[in-house]
Amino acid sequence: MKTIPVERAAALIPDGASLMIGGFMGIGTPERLIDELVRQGKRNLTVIANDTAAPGRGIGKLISAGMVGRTIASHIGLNPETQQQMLAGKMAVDLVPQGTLIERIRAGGHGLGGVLTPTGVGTVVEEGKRRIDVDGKSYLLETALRADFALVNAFLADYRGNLYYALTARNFNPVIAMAADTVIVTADNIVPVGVIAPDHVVTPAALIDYLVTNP
Amino acid sequence: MKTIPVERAAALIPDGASLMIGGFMGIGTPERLIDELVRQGKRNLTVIANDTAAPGRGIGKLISAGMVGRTIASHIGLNPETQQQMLAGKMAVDLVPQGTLIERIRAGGHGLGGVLTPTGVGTVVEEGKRRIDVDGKSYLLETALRADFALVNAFLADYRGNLYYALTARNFNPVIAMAADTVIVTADNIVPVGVIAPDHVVTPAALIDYLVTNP
Amino acid sequence: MEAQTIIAKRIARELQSGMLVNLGIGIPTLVASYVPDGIDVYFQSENGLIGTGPIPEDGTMHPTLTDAGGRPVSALPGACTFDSAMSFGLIRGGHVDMTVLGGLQVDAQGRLANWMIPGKMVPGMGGAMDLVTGAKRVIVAMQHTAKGKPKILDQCTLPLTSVRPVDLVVTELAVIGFPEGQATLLEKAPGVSIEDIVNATEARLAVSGTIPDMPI
Amino acid sequence: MEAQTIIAKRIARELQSGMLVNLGIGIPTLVASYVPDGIDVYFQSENGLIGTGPIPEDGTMHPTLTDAGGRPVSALPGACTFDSAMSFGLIRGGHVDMTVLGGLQVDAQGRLANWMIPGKMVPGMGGAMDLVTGAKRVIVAMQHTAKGKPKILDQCTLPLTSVRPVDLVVTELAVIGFPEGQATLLEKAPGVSIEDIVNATEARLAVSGTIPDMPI
Repeated sequence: MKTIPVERAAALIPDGASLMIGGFMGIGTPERLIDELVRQGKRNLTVIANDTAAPGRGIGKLISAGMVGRTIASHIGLNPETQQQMLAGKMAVDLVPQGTLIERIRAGGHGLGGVLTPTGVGTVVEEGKRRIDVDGKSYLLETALRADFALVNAFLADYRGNLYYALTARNFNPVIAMAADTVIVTADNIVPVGVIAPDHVVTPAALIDYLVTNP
Repeated sequence: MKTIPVERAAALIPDGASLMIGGFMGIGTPERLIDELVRQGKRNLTVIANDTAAPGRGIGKLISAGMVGRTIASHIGLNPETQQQMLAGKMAVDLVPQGTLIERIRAGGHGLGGVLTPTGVGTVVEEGKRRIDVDGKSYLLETALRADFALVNAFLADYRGNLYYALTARNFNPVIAMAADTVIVTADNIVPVGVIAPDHVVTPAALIDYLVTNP
Repeated sequence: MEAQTIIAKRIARELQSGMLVNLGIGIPTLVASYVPDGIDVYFQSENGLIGTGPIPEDGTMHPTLTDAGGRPVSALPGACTFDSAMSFGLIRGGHVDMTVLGGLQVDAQGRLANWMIPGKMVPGMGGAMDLVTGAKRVIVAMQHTAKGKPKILDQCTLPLTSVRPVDLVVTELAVIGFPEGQATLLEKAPGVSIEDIVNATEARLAVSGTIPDMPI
Repeated sequence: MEAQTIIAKRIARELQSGMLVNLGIGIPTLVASYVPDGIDVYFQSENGLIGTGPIPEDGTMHPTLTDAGGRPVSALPGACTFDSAMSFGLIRGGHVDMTVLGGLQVDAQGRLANWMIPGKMVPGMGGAMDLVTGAKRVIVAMQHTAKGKPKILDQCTLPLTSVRPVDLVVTELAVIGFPEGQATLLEKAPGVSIEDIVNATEARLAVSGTIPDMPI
């Protein structure tokens, strides 16, 4: 694990990279990393996240800046710019049921090839997927999802990289922290090693590659 | 959620029931429930657990009492009585890789039909299972596992049933608490509602059916 | 009484103590305002919270405690938080006793369409597909018609949310269930005639015996 | 030096700072005693702990903090705990950089058998199958022979733990790798001849160039 300033962290991410980004309507999104990505003017990113927040907020800033070529998300309803770019053919959007999206990411992080879910059977979500029956019940095979980078926000990090999340800012963060080749974290507070109780660490330090220093 | 004495809790469990039991080598096993099951002389139980502990300890007490007709576990090496009963044909034992066992239980609790795992491909574990390829890699389809009862031990419970686990006594407990029709909990300490911080609750109260009173 | 108030008050009477309940956005959210006295339920917010409380007073909010729309909420004593995998484990795994969702269309068997209008409105399904597939009981809260046109149809023309039929549709006119896969009139709003309801419904409605008034 | 000390000391030299390491029971456990100075690794105990520390002093133990054998351990600053699904997510998901396991047999391609002797010893695979399948690097720590018979064979006669070949076998005689699916002698213990090693090995061992002594 290395501790680096936000400029260097964002510079690690090349144009065209796939990013899993934590947050739910912007809550728990690593806002400082997003701002720096916008400043550095990345292009053609793939964003995997629950939603695209709203204009001016979290992932919404990447969308507004035209930096996203593809979005994989469960909900884009609160960001009209995402819908406009999608309908205008400027950005590809894959809509995935929220429970399926988080399980696909979890599978990617946990070394599973996929999971069988009943969600989406018989709907348009089934298109192009294998249907598998187990004990007479039908499921869709939903395959694992991984990314080049995970951009994670935590409430507390220690200087080794152990992470603790606050309340509903947890959401996708601990799950994406396992499913990317390189994991970059911003934390609201960075504390000495040993002061987060072992039972309260949600993401083990061993999963983290870079911790962004606070200003 | 109902709070009941251990005698009544154990009395809910009929002969022939399937039980998921928390604990890893007895650490985190609801010992008082086990003792009461032995006292009530249950018969022909199916036990689903990581291991069968050791004689005189945790699940080992059920084995010694001859109350188990079938065990599904990942490891029985530290309980010679389990091995003897298995080799003598007195008890059926299904050995499952530990990571597969916990994922099958999680799938049962999370409404998934199963997961695809690379573990066991090409070994005797593959026998009778479907092999499914995803992106050129082979996986076994491991199906969901559920039980009639989950017997859970927590370090803290509040009087509604929110649970907090201590250190390595967590293990299978929060996972089985989602995968059984009826969930019975013993807790080392029962505390007023509201004193376990929301972020520290691992198992939500809504999952618990019965909390065993402390003496 | 406003249509949405009738709907929310009627659905609130379906709540029972100890239930874990997930409310969608829109009319469903209002149900929380009409929980009957003496009934103690857990509300789940799918962004990772059980024990959602009312909007906190000014000066007592925190940006890390919000509902699924990103709006500040409070947490009741005994609340707990978790990640999205757990949140949808609760939903898909059948641990949510009841969900209340908005609807665009419901078909004669009770199958719901509520997540997109192709080419026009594509917000995404969010958690709706998992909720309809996994919750123990699914209740649709919607107005009976949209711009005068029925929303309870022979067949949905919009993409389905799930093939699993919902348990109950509650509108400002009626309560409709789907016993044996057949849309059936269970209750009518006070002062509304059965004919009014049948005329506002495209799907054939089974009507038998005396239809009681909705308790609201 | 005892056989198991040679093995443990040699394997300890494979450790690098920042690695997440899982040690099996038996000889592998000893590796923790020989971590080189200046190397800072995380040890995972698959019952749900990263940051396993030494056996605590008398009077400072707690029954909820144990290793995978149920024995009391301590936790180092920065330790963390988790449930078994997370523990095996770390293992299966490739987050464990290195695992050290005991072995009953290894075949000429590096495939390990270490979890049962049919009809005789059936302890169960525990976490071994997941570890061999999922860890980034798998090292087998075992004596070169058992009762004078080779354990590195053309073919394993015991059930395999995984079809994924291990990366390194370290015995008291030799270090053996499997480049291009072929058992290859990489190092020999000080004072041991290549002939000794070849004679104690059933699998054909590739030997080329000068074979260095094991650094221990």
